[in-house]
Amino acid sequence: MVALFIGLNVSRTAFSKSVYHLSIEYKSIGKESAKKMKIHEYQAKEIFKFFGIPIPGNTVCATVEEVVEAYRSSNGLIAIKAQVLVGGRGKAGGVKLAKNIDEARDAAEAIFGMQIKGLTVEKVLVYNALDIDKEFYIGLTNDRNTKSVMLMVSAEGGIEIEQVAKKSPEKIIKFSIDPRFGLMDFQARNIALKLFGDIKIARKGAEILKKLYRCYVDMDSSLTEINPLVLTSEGELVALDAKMNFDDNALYRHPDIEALREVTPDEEEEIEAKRKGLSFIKLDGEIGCMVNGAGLAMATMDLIKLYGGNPANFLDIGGSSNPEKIVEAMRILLSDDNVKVVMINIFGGITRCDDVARGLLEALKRISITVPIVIRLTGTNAKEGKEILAGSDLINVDSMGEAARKAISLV
Amino acid sequence: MVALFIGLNVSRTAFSKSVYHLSIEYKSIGKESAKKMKIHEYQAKEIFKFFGIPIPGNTVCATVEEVVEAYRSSNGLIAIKAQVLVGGRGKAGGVKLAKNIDEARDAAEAIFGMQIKGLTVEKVLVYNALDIDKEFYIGLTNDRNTKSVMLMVSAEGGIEIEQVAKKSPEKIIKFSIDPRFGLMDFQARNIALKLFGDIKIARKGAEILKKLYRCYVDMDSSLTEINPLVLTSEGELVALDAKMNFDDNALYRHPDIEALREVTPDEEEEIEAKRKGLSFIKLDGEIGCMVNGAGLAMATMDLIKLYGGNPANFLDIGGSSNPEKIVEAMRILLSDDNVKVVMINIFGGITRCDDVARGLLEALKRISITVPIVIRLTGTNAKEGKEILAGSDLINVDSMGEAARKAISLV
Amino acid sequence: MSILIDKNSRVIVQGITGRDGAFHAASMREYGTNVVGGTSPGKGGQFVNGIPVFDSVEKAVRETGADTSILFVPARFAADAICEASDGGIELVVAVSEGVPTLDVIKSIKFMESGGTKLIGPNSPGLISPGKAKVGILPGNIFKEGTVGLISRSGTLTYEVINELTRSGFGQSTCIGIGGDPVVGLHYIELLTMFENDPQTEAVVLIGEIGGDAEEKAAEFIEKSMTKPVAAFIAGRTAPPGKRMGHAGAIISSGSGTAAEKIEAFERVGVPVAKEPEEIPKLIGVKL
Amino acid sequence: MSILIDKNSRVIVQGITGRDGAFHAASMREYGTNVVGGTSPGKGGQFVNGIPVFDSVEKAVRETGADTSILFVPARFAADAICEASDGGIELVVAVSEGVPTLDVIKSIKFMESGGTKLIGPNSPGLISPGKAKVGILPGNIFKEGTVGLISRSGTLTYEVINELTRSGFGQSTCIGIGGDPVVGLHYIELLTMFENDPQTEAVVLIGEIGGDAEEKAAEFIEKSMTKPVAAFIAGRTAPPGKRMGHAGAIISSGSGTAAEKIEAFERVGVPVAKEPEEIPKLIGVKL
Repeated sequence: MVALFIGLNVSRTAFSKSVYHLSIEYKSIGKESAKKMKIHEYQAKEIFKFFGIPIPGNTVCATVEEVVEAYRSSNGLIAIKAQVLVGGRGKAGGVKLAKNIDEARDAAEAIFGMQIKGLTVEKVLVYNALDIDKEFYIGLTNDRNTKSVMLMVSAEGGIEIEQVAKKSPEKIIKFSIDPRFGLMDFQARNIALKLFGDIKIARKGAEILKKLYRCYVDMDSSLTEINPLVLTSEGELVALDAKMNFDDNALYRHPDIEALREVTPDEEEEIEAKRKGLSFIKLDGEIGCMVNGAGLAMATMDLIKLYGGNPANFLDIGGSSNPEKIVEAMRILLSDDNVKVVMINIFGGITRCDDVARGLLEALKRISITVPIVIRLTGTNAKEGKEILAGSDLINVDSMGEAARKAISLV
Repeated sequence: MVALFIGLNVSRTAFSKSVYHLSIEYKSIGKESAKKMKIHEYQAKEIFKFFGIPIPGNTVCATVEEVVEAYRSSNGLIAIKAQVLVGGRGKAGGVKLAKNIDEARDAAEAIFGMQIKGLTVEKVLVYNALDIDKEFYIGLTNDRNTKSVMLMVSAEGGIEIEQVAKKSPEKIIKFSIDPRFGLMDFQARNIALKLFGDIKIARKGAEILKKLYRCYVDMDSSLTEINPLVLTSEGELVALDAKMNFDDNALYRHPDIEALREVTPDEEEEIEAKRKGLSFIKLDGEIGCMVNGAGLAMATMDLIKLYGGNPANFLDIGGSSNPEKIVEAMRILLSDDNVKVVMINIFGGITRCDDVARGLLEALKRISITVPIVIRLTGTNAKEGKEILAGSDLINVDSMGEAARKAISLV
Repeated sequence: MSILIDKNSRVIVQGITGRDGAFHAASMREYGTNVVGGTSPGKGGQFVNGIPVFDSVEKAVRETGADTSILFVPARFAADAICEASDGGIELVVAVSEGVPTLDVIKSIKFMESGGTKLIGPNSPGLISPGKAKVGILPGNIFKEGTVGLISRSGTLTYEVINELTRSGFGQSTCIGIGGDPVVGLHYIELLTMFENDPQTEAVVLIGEIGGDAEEKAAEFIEKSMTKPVAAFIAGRTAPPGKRMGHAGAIISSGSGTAAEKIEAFERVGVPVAKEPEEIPKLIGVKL
Repeated sequence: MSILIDKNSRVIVQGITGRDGAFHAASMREYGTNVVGGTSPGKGGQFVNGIPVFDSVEKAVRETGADTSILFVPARFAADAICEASDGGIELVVAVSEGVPTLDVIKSIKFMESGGTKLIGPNSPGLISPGKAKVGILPGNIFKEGTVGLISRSGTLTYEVINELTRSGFGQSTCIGIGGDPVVGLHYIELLTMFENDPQTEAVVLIGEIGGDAEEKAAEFIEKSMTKPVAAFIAGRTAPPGKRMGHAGAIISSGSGTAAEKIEAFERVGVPVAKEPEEIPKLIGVKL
């Protein structure tokens, strides 16, 4: 009896011959994006499949032989896509078609081991190419302005979607979903009718929209995209690509997603820092920064640049004032050989300046520090903090502007 | 990976020794209750278990030997409960305790084959008796007045709950749940705190309330009750009894629940009638009634009684006017030997009087009818209907009052 | 005047391309209702009996200025159609569909709340303001314009009562079948309030049934808030006791839902209760 | 005057028995805030630093007449606590909790809508009307009562700016940290509107950050609806490009979220943007 209570169906997958697609890069900025865990396309497709969203075959291969094997059970034309946690796979040559075994082998050999933005390709996704009539874009993300989940669809899907968004925004339908009701049948149908025109395809499309929203919400995604969703010559809609990011704050509800986390070498330091309650991003300047609060840390970097310097990193020690954290922060900061001077900018609030000072003394004891340290302490217990540091070599200044100027002069 | 997406846990079950409980009868009336499919206690508990609501063991036995076997793997004191689709099992002797094998065998022999309100006991539910500190009532049902799902809880659970509702309504907490948000954590916690007092038990209770609401909604229940929910001496909350009715209109979403349907002999005729689009309830009078519309059918019965007659049935032919349906209705009606006269009361609207007349002529041809038939036709196409029946033996009258009086005079 | 609908109501039929939708669209228009359009996804641009069809309620409202809709869609799509109507800007939705899951109805009513849309039904024969407009499946010919308002949980029983009223010379302002389902939109109290405020209405007839305690609640309301005379009829005085429905039903209601209790509640507040439909015209408390 | 909170605000602390809740309850009371109670399920009847504890917000509101609450509950319980506050009749909820799942925030904001409750945060340091009341974790001693309103997406950066304002002699009417999460309650536009209508406020300082297009939207609003002078500061002018975030983020925003675009948007509507915090007092457009 129990089986019936699991209300989700796994849908059929559609196979057929044809063209694949490339996906372009989009660079975002700021601290929020760093909080969004990403997974591979093949993993996102696995989730799509569970939620009943049609995907092409989802054969993941880790060796050339596996790709050849996958070709053998194909219908004669396959797409091979590198699985790495960055975009621009197409541009980098990480996506190839193969119409016979030799091509499959050549393509696989070319892709495996390829470096895409510093990441080595270790897995590829292989599926029968589809015969595509048209490409659509579907995306879901949280929207600050409407305080809701925003659904975006366009009949101009594929690689140019952002150009479409900029040049012909009217070609993108945006729809704010009320979380109390989800994406209702009539809403999905009306959006799909506008998108697909034909009612038969619109009904299939509406199902995909509803399932994608359910998938987005149930998985606490922060971004879910199908680009492109393709209409095949047989009149089927298939998610040719799949992208899912997740809300880090909600990963405690999704241990299996958390388990998929892969740390790129670049991220390792950041992750390590995060584990210690620090927010760290490595940059390429010479002035190591230690600041409490992300906004103040950004403003500090801006100030260094404004005065002609170059920050070596972004390092936010957060709101607590555990001296041990300060020691760790100094250790991470100084592990970068480019750092010629350290600038510490603390505005005490929750963070107490005396705690920071104690942590610094401890760090000076434990780590051999050869670069000059400029420090500005103000706010809660600043006086006590300065007294603690009175006997040290640290260069005490009063404002962040002064600190930046001093640090730059010492590079 | 897929396993993780099935967000429901099956909870642990609590075993221990003690007392069981009896549950009293409540008679309801009217046509709505007839539309609510019922399932056995053990089936409801199976569903509870799936939703993580703690139940005592749920061993279903169909033979005396199975009961003895269940006793052997018990902790020494078991409850044996007859599983029939009517209430009053306790009163009828269908619930017994056994503290050794002989008692278990005797109890099982007594209960199997027992008749409870015309139903033969074919299955019993066996579980370890619990050591009970306190009994609570929890119920969920759809509420006409607030147009919402109503949660009702009381610290005065057990057999006397309806007395409590009548005499001390303040001892029952009623809470209308907004379907857009469900039963929220703080709501469940605050209700549970009022109900259980102690915060530790309240936290467990809040979980049960939330799971029960989820169960109610996901299963399209029309009534879900735990009476009693017991607090054991170990401080655990356990659903000692379980009752679930379902919204017939939503059963298409729950084929596995539909598959559990058991038809009692009394209901067979009703179900057969329903299959033919008729609503039929057998009564014990002599005047067979055929009416279109449930309200008018009830009013017709009332009128017969008012004038001193006794209706043999409630028969609503509904809104369509398929002549074949009329033939079936006559067949069902006349299958009751008590029927001495038939009274037909039709107010044409959607139902067309000429269709009814054609159906009647057809019935007169196909069925041998020996009792007099009084007919009142008015509304849509009444004139045509009367013309069609002009040559027949049917007794034509103009108002429902006249029809009732005439029918009574012919009994 | 009249309540809820009149000559100015602009009505669309959701599911107009279906058999029932097409038939009743024509029938309502024949009665004089201003049927301005209908909906059927994917069939926008077509015409049904000369009535334009739109893909969505939103489009239909935009093109026709509709303010009222009636649904002829299968039960499992009815709740969604109600929400679409509300979202599209419809002010009054009439749901004829029978067999809509109760939890769907509850959700759609909550959805409508924010938009201020009113719902009649589901499982309702609709409503009629005689001589002005009919939005439903009621047989128009038995009604007559006049001063009696009528609210009923029943279908054909309503026709029986209307027939008696019309025969006795009592015309009607508006007659509403609220629908027989466990949970429906507008109920006795909301409609009694409207009749109390409607200049055309001089008296109200309330037709109840056994089950629930809505009639008792209506009686309380009448005592507190109605100045116009009300007469009642309760079907099911002699209905056999039904199936066991658990404790919850008993706890939630003030009574047990019997006709006797309902009749007593009405009589206690001075609302006469007819023993048979014929008796109603004598009890309505206004002169012809 | 001031906005949102003042001497009359009656504040409860949700999660008052926790370490942070107890500490900041005392600290707010020390500042002069009228902290009337706190909540902690199962601990009703206890006292924390002399402040009475209640089992639920409902009880706390009933007993103390509270109209404002501040949450110090773990992130995963924060959204529920926000809803409880709204349901209990609280008018302004301040959520300090960091790490609340975004979809929980969205749901709780929708829940609050019907009740008309306002939310600050989550992930907000709270707000302060200097000299009147503090509902948050901001260091009270750097503030000074005056005529400048301040809205910020940041925490310590706000303190830096406040420090510059206070040092230059510009006191503040109300300072609000709206919280740095992807979705938060009251945002620039709602708060700008309140400052525009607040007699005490003569000028507004807006502290933004890179990402999203809230600053651009605020600039549009200022052009259309603000008569009082506004000055801005944007953190992250030199922040490195972040990680790929898909097309959706780009499509949803009018721009790419860079500081340059935001600065341009402000300057286009006549809002001066400071290059460093020190510069802000010179730009705020009112005399001391």
